[in-house]
Amino acid sequence: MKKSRQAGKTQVASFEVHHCGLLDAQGQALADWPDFAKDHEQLQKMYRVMCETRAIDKKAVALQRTGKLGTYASCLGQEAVGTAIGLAMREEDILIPAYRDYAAQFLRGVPPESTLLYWAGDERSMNFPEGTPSHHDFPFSVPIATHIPHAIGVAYAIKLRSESKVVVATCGDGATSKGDFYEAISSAKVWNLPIVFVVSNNQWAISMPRERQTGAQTIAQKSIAGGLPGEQVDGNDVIATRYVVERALAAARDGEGPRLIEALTYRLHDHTTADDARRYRDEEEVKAAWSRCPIKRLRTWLESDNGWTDADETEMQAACDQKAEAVAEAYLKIEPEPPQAIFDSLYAVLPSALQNQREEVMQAGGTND
Amino acid sequence: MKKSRQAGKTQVASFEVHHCGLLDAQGQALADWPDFAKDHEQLQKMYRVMCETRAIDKKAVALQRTGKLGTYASCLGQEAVGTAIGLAMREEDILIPAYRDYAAQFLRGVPPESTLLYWAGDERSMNFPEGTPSHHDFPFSVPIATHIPHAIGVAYAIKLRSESKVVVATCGDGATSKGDFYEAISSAKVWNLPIVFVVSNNQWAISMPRERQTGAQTIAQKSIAGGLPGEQVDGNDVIATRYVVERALAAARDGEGPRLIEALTYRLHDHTTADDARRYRDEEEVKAAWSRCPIKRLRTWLESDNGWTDADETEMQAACDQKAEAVAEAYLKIEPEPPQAIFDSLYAVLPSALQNQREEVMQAGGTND
Amino acid sequence: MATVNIIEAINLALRSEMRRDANMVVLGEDIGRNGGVFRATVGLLDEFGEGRVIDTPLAENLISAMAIGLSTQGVRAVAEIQFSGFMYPCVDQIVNHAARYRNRTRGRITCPLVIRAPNGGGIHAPEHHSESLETTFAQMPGLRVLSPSNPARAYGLLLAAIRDPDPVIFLEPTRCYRLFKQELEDDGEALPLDTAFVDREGDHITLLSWGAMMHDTRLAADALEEEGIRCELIDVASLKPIDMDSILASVAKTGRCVIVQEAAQSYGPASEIAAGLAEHGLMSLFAPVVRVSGYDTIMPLARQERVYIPDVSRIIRGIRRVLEQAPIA
Amino acid sequence: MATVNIIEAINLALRSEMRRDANMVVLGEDIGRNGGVFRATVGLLDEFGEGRVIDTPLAENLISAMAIGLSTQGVRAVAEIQFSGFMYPCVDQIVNHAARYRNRTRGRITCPLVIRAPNGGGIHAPEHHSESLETTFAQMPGLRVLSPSNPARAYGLLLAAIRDPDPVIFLEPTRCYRLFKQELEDDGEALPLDTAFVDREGDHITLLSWGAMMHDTRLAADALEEEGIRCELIDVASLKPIDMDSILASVAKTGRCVIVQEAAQSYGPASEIAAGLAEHGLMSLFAPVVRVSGYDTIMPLARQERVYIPDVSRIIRGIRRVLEQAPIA
Ligand SMILES: Cc1ncc(C[n+]2csc(CCOP(=O)(O)OP(=O)(O)O)c2C)c(N)n1
Ligand SMILES: Cc1ncc(C[n+]2csc(CCOP(=O)(O)OP(=O)(O)O)c2C)c(N)n1
Ligand SMILES: [Mg+2]
Ligand SMILES: [Mg+2]
Repeated sequence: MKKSRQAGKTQVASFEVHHCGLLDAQGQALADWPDFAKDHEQLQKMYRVMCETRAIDKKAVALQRTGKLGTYASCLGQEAVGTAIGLAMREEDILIPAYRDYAAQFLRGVPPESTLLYWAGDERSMNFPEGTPSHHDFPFSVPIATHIPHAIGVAYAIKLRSESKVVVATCGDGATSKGDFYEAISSAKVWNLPIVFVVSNNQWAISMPRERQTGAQTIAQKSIAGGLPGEQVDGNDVIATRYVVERALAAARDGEGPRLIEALTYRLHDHTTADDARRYRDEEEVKAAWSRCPIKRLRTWLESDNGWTDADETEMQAACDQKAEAVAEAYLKIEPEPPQAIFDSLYAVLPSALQNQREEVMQAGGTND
Repeated sequence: MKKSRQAGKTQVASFEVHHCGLLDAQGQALADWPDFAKDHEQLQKMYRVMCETRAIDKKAVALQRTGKLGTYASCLGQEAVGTAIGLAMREEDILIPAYRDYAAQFLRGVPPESTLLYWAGDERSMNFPEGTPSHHDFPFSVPIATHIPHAIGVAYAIKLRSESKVVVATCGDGATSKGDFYEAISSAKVWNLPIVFVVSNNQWAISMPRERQTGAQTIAQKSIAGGLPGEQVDGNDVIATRYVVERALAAARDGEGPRLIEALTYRLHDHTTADDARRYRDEEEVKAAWSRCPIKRLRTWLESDNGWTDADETEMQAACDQKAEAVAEAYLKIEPEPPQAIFDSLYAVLPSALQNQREEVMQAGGTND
Repeated sequence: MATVNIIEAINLALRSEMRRDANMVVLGEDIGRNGGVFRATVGLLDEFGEGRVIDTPLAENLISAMAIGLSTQGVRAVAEIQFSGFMYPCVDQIVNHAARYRNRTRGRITCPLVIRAPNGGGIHAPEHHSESLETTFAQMPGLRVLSPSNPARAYGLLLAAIRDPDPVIFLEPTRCYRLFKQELEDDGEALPLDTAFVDREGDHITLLSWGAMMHDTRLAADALEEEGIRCELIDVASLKPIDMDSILASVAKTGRCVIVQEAAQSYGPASEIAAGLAEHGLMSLFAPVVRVSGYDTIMPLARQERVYIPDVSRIIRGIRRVLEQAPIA
Repeated sequence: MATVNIIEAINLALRSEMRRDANMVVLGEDIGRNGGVFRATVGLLDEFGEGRVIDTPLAENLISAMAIGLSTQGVRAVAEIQFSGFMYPCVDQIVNHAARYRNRTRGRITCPLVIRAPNGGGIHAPEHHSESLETTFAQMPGLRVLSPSNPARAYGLLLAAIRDPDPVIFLEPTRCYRLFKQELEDDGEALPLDTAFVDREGDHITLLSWGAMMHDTRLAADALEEEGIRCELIDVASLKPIDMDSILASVAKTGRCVIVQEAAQSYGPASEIAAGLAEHGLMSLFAPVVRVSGYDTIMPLARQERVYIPDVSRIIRGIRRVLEQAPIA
């Protein structure tokens, strides 16, 4: 404890928050890269996942605009975070995602057509397929931040059973204002739980800019409230993001406990298809943000260092578009669920008190639209 | 932004937490004292307030033990924090207290017999008298931490009206685990509100020791989550506590915004009269804590530096006991409230739908016990 | 005289009261620059400024607690919760504080606040955007709960709620926000609280509803009129307290009653009203009371929401059940 | 065969199930070293260790969310909330998550958890320690809500709740925790869920209650027996779902019904039951249903709590109201 000259003043604690970036917006490398990033295969895979996610995202918006999908939340510009998480996690790890982490969910085995089915309004979309890691993942939660403290219970169960799994719980910058987020941060270290909290700070919570969301200079420093390590990363830099997430996962697996990662990114799209960001957001800001797009910078790198040609690009983009088309077709082919299904997963066994109501629905035949 | 050698790592923020102490447990002065503490009158007043509070507290416990009072929460050992707050605040300031801040409430004008009446179970006890600062203060809230975010609204109203009042909102260490506390901390700086948050860290939340309550090394550092200044103070040192609270009040009044103060103290009594701390707390720890008692150390100082004699002490203690007796008598004389009172402050005007129920109570004459 | 829909009526009420009462503020998520996700607060920021039109951080518990703190200082706080499904984090603050401060301080501290939210489904919104929160708040003494069914009542009841010295939960019929328009005089006139409104007189059967379901209930009444069945159509409007006197008077006249609600059947306002009839109106009932309601299931996602929400045919079926047991002479 | 009170019965149920099921944990505030403020978990820490007996930080929202997380992993999480008045911060998690995960994932993710809390007043406890939370949770599809009235039911229903694959809210009658004892076989036998229990047969009038009020209702029944009035006394026990079939069968027999609850009258289980009678049992009623309940006020502090809580004389007055309107032949 360092005694200061001032009246009875002693320093009892000090903290630092660091930022990590490995590939800048111009596609230039900063400092040394981790091994995975020195592997061309890996780089191209990360690139392809981001591009495919963007193609599917674009398709989803198109389907909504043409009345074939309900309100949809786009991940445009935020593909790197989900991609990094999806590639960093092990199969047995458990993802408790936010709604812009599609890339991570796809990598974990959620069929993209299920994601469309969700936004169409069908609960079956959250019954992720057996035989994939997503089968033991959580669907995202619409009530903001409420899923974050679930990670405490899930990670506690892992610890209780001495398993070597890690929980990754993600949310947005706005979510970090809610008690649910804070209560999880405050308690995670009490049991030194294997949790990696990842915040996608996309600078906006619908119309609320990050600066007015909280008095904290960084979101990363909120970890200090719970005694966790917290760090910032360039969330549009898929290499740096994957690097810090992998490091945090390894630490958690080694019993070092929870960490908080603030991934700095930007929401290039309206909040959802029901929103019009021009009401509250400066077009100039969005233009500027496009120059930091996670896909563009990696392509620049691939071209300069990786021999990535225009032909490669055209071919891959075509493949992505085909994939998006196929996803849309698969989605549009899905048969409606029978109306009585609203009773059939309510309880393990429907209480007899509810049988009459189910009967009524069967007779009415429902009115699926 | 200091660039480090490590891969793409930049420091983006750093924080320090300091502790302030001016009178140690042995009654020795540390460093220079603020003017108020150089004034014998002031020192003796602080001493008297603490002693009187302790005498009333002792009486309350006695009344409960003899069946004349309901469950009671003692402030034994924590008298310094309430005393410091009560003396530091201006009349027009607004106190949103926790339930061990009796000293502050008494100094603000809450009649001690009302405090007893509260624990006896009578709502009239929270109708603090007109003509005293307490009349615009809040009663304490039993649901832990839920009162803290009220400070945001109260302080916002002050700011909206450009008044120069400050809100003091207090709670315990356990309360700082709750979302209510964090949401207030997270947002107070957004509007740079005039609020001083004071946490009485008495090391226990019923049977939960501070170390297992949160992963944070200090409670003060939780302020960092909202970008507020946070500091620790020896909460058993009435001089240092008053000093830091006065400084924080002045800063808030000058438009510098909110602060968090963690006052380190110790709960010498059971959690309440319904609790038996021996079940979970080591007697040795309590003995050791007695040596840091806020009253003892100030008496030592008064004797050594202030010419305080045994005669002075005996006289003052007698006065405190008399006061406690008088408070008890006043409390025991209070007439019961008529039963229909349970309807009469429910709404500004009782909805006609409830008139029959009130009638029924009038006829039954109630069963006050 | 303007012709407005419900969302416009709410906007007018907020504006006119903010003009009248400099002590009134609005707060919530995205209500300022963005004008609210349903545009209820559009224009208020420009007219009244950031001080009185408060964009809050993303925390409903905080919003309700902040409204409480503001109201205790005599500021009329009108908070918007973006959708009623996001009101659950406010329950602790509203029940344990807003509803209680007056009572526990014997009148010293009061909470003249309003918490508004779009309520109910039917607009193909995402998960958690179509809930019915009536009972969550109506069960709590110390609160008032209102649910308007048309522009005039949205305007008049919101003004009454804002001016009322006690906390009011104001549940707005989401799917009717823009469904139809009404002539409205923006005269700052409030409607009475604690009162049901008889929208149509009739002596054969009493139909009770509120909020969005009033629309479908009226359509059902229209259909039956053609068969010569004279329905007394009542907008309950106030769910806490419920105007049982008006309801009992109507049932005393008709001897038949159907209650229509979107909320799940169990523990809803329909049950509270039916219980009031069983205790205070039993002898005037010719036939069992019928509750036409949402099912006791979780509000389904968009594709099945119409299975859950009572439609005109379900309401008519319910009415026929009553008429079969007590045919009209 | 041991003779135990309710709190001991709960402790026995928790212990026997933790012995039987290594996958079960208990969590909450002060439940470990301290054994719970009412001693419900005393001895569990020593027998099962810190891993399975979890003292949590002071945050009810966290406790419920943690129980949800645990239960999704197949851990049987039994959480204690210190008093039901502190369950309000859990409402969001319980309603928006615990009650919904099975339905929204079509069975993939489930929440086999129990949240227990002492419920109701009458022990001169401090403010917020005497609330009645039945409706807060019973209104929510996807949940079960139980309230036992004696040691045997506390034991058997708690075991059933823990073993049930869906979330259960378990509201314990605080003032009866130590009021009386019963012979109990600690045999790990669960009682059936979703079922009311007929405690005494009678053909004159049906008396319905649950939790702590069962005790006073029984005393009222005893008093009336002496006048030759044969009461059918039913412990509703399950408030979500309510066993209306048993209730309707009883009322079909007696034609008279009084429902006794401590919760405020409006929107309580008594209203839900009365509504069920108005819709499905009207024709068997000789007289109006009477609800004897707490008043529609905030639960008063200790000195006035007995004004609020129905006592035997109020119950008897309610019964007489029915008998006056439908005298026994
Ligand atoms: C509890 C709750 N309140 C409000 C909303 C409405 N809403 C949906 S998204 C959103 C903003 C979320 O911002 P952030 O956490 O930054 O995530 P982002 O959308 O930017 O990815 C809001 C207010 C909600 N879904 N849940
Ligand atoms: C929301 C809520 N949960 C639980 C309780 C029961 N309870 C009363 S005091 C207390 C501990 C509070 O600890 P702390 O905040 O440190 O204050 P202290 O009692 O130590 O002064 C608890 C758990 C409560 N009153 N409110
Ligand atoms: Mg955001
Ligand atoms: Mg403490």
